[in-house]
Amino acid sequence: MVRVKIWGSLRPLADGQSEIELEARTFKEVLDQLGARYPALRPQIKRGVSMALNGRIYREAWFTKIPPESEVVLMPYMAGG
Amino acid sequence: MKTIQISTTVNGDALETLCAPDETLLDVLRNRLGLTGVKEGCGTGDCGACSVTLDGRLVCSCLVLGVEADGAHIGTVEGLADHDHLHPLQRHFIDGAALQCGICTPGILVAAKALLDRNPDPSESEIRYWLAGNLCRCTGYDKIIKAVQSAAAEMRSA
Amino acid sequence: MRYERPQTATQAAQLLANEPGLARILAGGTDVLVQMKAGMVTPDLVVDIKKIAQIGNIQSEEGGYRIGAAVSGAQLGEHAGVCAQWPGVVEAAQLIGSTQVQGRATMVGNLCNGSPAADSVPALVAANAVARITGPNGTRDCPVADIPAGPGRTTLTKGELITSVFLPARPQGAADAYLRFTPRTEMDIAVASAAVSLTLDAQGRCCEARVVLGAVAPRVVLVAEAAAALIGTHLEPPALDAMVAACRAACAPIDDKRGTVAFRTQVAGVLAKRAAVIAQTRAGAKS
Amino acid sequence: MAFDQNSKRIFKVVGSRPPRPDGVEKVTGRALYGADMTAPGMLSGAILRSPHAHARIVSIDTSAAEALQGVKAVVTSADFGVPDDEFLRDVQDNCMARGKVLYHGHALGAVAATSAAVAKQALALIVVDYEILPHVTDVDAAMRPDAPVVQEGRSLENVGPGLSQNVTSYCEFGHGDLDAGFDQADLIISRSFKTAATHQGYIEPHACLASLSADGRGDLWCCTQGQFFVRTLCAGILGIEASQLRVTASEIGGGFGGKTTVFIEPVALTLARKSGRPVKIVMSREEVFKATGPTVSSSMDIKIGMTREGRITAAQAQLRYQGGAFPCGTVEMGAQAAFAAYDLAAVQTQGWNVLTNRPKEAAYRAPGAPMAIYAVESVVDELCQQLALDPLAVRLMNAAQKGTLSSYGPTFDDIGLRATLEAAQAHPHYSAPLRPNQGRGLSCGFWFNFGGNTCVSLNINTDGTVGITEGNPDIGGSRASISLMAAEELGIPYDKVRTIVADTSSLGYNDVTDGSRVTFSVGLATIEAARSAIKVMCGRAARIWGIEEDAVIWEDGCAKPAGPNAGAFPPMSLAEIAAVSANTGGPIAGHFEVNADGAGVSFGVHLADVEVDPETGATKVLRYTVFQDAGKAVHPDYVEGQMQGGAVQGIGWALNEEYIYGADGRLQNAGFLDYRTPVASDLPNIDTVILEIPNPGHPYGVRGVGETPIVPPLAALSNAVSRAIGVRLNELPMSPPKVLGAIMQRG
Repeated sequence: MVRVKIWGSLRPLADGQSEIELEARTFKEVLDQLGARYPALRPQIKRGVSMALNGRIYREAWFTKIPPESEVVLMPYMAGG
Repeated sequence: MKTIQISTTVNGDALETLCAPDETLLDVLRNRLGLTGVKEGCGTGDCGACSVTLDGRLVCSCLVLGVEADGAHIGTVEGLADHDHLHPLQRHFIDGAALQCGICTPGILVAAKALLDRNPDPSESEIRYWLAGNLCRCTGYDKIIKAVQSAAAEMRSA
Repeated sequence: MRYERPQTATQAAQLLANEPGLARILAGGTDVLVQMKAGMVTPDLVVDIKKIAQIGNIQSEEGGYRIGAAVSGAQLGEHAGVCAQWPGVVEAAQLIGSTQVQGRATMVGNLCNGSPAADSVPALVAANAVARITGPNGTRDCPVADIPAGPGRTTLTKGELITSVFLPARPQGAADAYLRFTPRTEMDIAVASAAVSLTLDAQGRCCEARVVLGAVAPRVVLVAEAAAALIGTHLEPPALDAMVAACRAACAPIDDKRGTVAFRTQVAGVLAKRAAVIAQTRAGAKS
Repeated sequence: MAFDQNSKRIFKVVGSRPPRPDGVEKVTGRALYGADMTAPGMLSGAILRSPHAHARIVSIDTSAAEALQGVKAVVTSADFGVPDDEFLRDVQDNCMARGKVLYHGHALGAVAATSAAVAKQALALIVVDYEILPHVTDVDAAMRPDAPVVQEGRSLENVGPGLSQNVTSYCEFGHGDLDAGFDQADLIISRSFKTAATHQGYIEPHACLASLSADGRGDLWCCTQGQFFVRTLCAGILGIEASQLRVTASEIGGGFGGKTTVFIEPVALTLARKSGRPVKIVMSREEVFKATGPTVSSSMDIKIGMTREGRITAAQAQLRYQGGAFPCGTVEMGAQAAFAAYDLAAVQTQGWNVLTNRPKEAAYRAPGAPMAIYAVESVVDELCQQLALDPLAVRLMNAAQKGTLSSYGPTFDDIGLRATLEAAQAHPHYSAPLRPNQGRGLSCGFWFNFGGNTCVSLNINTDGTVGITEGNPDIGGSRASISLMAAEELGIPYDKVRTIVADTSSLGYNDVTDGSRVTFSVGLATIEAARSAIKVMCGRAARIWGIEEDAVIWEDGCAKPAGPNAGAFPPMSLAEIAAVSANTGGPIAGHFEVNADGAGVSFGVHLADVEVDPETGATKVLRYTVFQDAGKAVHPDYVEGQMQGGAVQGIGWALNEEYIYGADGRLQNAGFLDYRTPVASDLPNIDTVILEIPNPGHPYGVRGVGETPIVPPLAALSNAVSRAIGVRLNELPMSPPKVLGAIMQRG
């Protein structure tokens, strides 16, 4: 069981929740389950989301393993200059 | 537009070329004489990347017509090193990390040499004002100024 | 475009007079080449005047100096005599552009470009400089003050070219100064500028003055009231305040990307005051 | 890739300052940049640009241009397809307007001719019939429901009602109870801020040379921060396969984020395809300003509450960014970065991205962060002033650290902010005396830093030297840093390594040189590639010695038996192993491919002293010091160079740089004369203090350093000027008329 924190403007698309509990072992499972449970999140997931796992940002890596008790935070996909 | 033949001396070599009357010296050097070390950053005299010497005077080659080079002596970055022996300014720019992207470097080296030819011991402020016409966007100028100072010190002690 | 390099001023005047299309004079080229690059002008004829005899020289004349039209700012700054006699004119000329531009740009070009923000023009007007003009009908002299006609325009007629400007002799105790305001320290166009030329008598009292502003009106402004405020004083604070007020009253600037009316007016007064004090110090040192 | 836990290691070459490998080429003028390449039969390309801010293209008549002697091809949007992918379509439409021109300078046609002069002449012969439309260039004006609409139908589902269609997206971040937080405050300050759009200002204009033959094979030479991304975009726009387009990155004359996309490359390729000849396009400086990406301009509201002791109780930011005529995602980054330096119980940031009739924004060093952090740091400074608190002590009291729940969601791992603040506090600069009309400003800065897709190939040559092939253009000395890390790992001298930047056919995909990623990601991949080559070399030594492979270790550039039990063999150097590689199994190489994560966030602190002329409003920077955590400075000269260069770009942003639009929507200062980047005489030396708090995500502890330095100068300068003149300033740039106006209002 992981608790996934989502950012403020996604909350209305996820029944107003700021944290969502999921059974997910990888980043991809997080994305798949979020999209399945809250179809309104799919456009943003398609545009790009990154995952901060225990403070470290993973931009794309689907198979990043999520250990139990991890802090999982969704972030918009970002690029620098 | 009818081209004009000009005879000019570039870095000590006597050269002949044709150019259109409205062609700049910058374009003649780059496109007709293959001296692409002379860079174009603005074409309006505001960035100094195209700096060369014209009969010993530091100028922006984008603000000189090619035809004006007829009978003149031009100095470019390609003439700074003596074969494989780098000019002290060139060495100090490398050793002092005074270049990052390097696009402004040829113009700054030519300008700095023109300064040291006149004033072997310039103050920091004199270097900064002399080089004010040479824009650099990477370095914040700090290491450039220091490299000119250390090259000047070496040249004075030589 | 044709390129011509005449040997005499008369030939140059004839070339210019006879050209049916657009003709441009090339001395330093630091304005005309920029205009060509931007597509603002597409000349049919460019007349390079640098091969004309004496046009690249500085000559002593009647205690003053005659500055050839092709003398660059760098060359002017290397002339000890002019620097000593007309430091304000030299510092104005040397503010035109970068070191690279200094290697080419001329005061006469700066004048003929017709910009209200030209750096050397206020200093030349303050100096009472006189332009020598060659045209199809011969040679004439004209005060520099009467050359600008408005932004980008001069009073020169077709076929005329300025071959030199004359800086007159200076009495004891006379000096000038020029200041401009730019957002950067270099590589900028004056947002406002001021030139002051004055003469101090043996007691250090100002007995003669010319105060000139740039970039605050369509043409360079000679502010007689500002000069009057200085004459007869030691440039004490009330005199300077009166001069500043006169300067600001003479400003008729525009709002543009380089500055606002309010800013230009305010700063023109500040610059005039500072330039007057510098000129006074220089004059005092010389008397 | 984790930090090597044995990394109490003493580095032998990492941390030294050897000459860069491209130095001689660059000081002699031999280095080849975008505009320096030619090809036989090459044509000159030129682009027709809109004189209007917003207009419908009723018709374009190219017949006269086509008829001109020497013209070989004329193209308009009709010569391009319409990509299905929205992002790609936007990129293409920005390169060549379709239906409407959206900003002054927007491209709408192009010619290829036998000379630049003929091409220019031909442009003048293209006849365009425009229907001029109302335009909008200001962000606040563009958000109003009655604003002229730049593009229809581009708003995302997250934009609330009551706003113009120009608002393309909305975002919100934060945590905690704001109302409760503000209730605990002794002082709450709310302020509104504006910042102007600024340009990256690289000295090299965009340039490229394209060829595309009848069989569909193409070559493109261009100055770019990412040749692979250029290939993706151009192949997509041209409808050709990636394998058929080889893109070679020239030396690059600065980018700072502005060369992370394409402007002229698809146009040159299209002209090359149509003409059957190579086509070169070189932008003029005016074109660079008008039609490449500046950064966003912004309008922002900040509200922060603080206790008398200096503890921040709640913080709120509303950010409105205009990013030109196409949608962007820049405000998301600003909104996440705004309060990153602070440990806050209650924080909320909201952001809106807005379309205007301006060129599409492009990334510029820490995109989105500088303006947001400028506004936040200004309010924090004003709170300190009003509560008579030391601004550095207040930052330390509120500083984020390991374990802090960040304002954008995740909990921070090891970060160097506190150490950086402490270094600033201890530095003589912070306590140096100030005179009248002088002020000292302080600001924190932050950037996320990224890793990304990276490939490195490392070849052990038979003479004992090493070649490294990587795929990221070298902007600030990265070839030197990469060579240093390879030399370190292999245990050989730096000058035995040569690193080159490969074209797109020679290596797998590499992300653009952005996000401060190259020293981190390419360095990491280089270390791993070296380790895999070392494994091969140990294996070769094991075979030569006839012992087990795992009984061989690598130390000081040599294979050695792991211990006395492994046998007594003299060490074999890399050169010795390489010399016999043909006999022991063939060439030796290592390679590594990764989508790197773990770049680790970056913090910096800047101190600025200024003097303001009270009669003219002119600001002179007297002293400037940058403090930044580099994790591990691989080549300290180039770390300092990033810190100094970024700081000076930020100083320019703070004082004089801005895009100036007239009422007609036209850009008024498309040149270096009136777009005022700092010149050498405007500046003091920029002092630097590098801190090294290892990044847990890199074997050597490296952290990206390139972007953070542009963030703090905006507020550091604004706080310094505000303190010098005794009036708070809330708008950038702080050009002299604004500063003098504030002084005169103060009286």
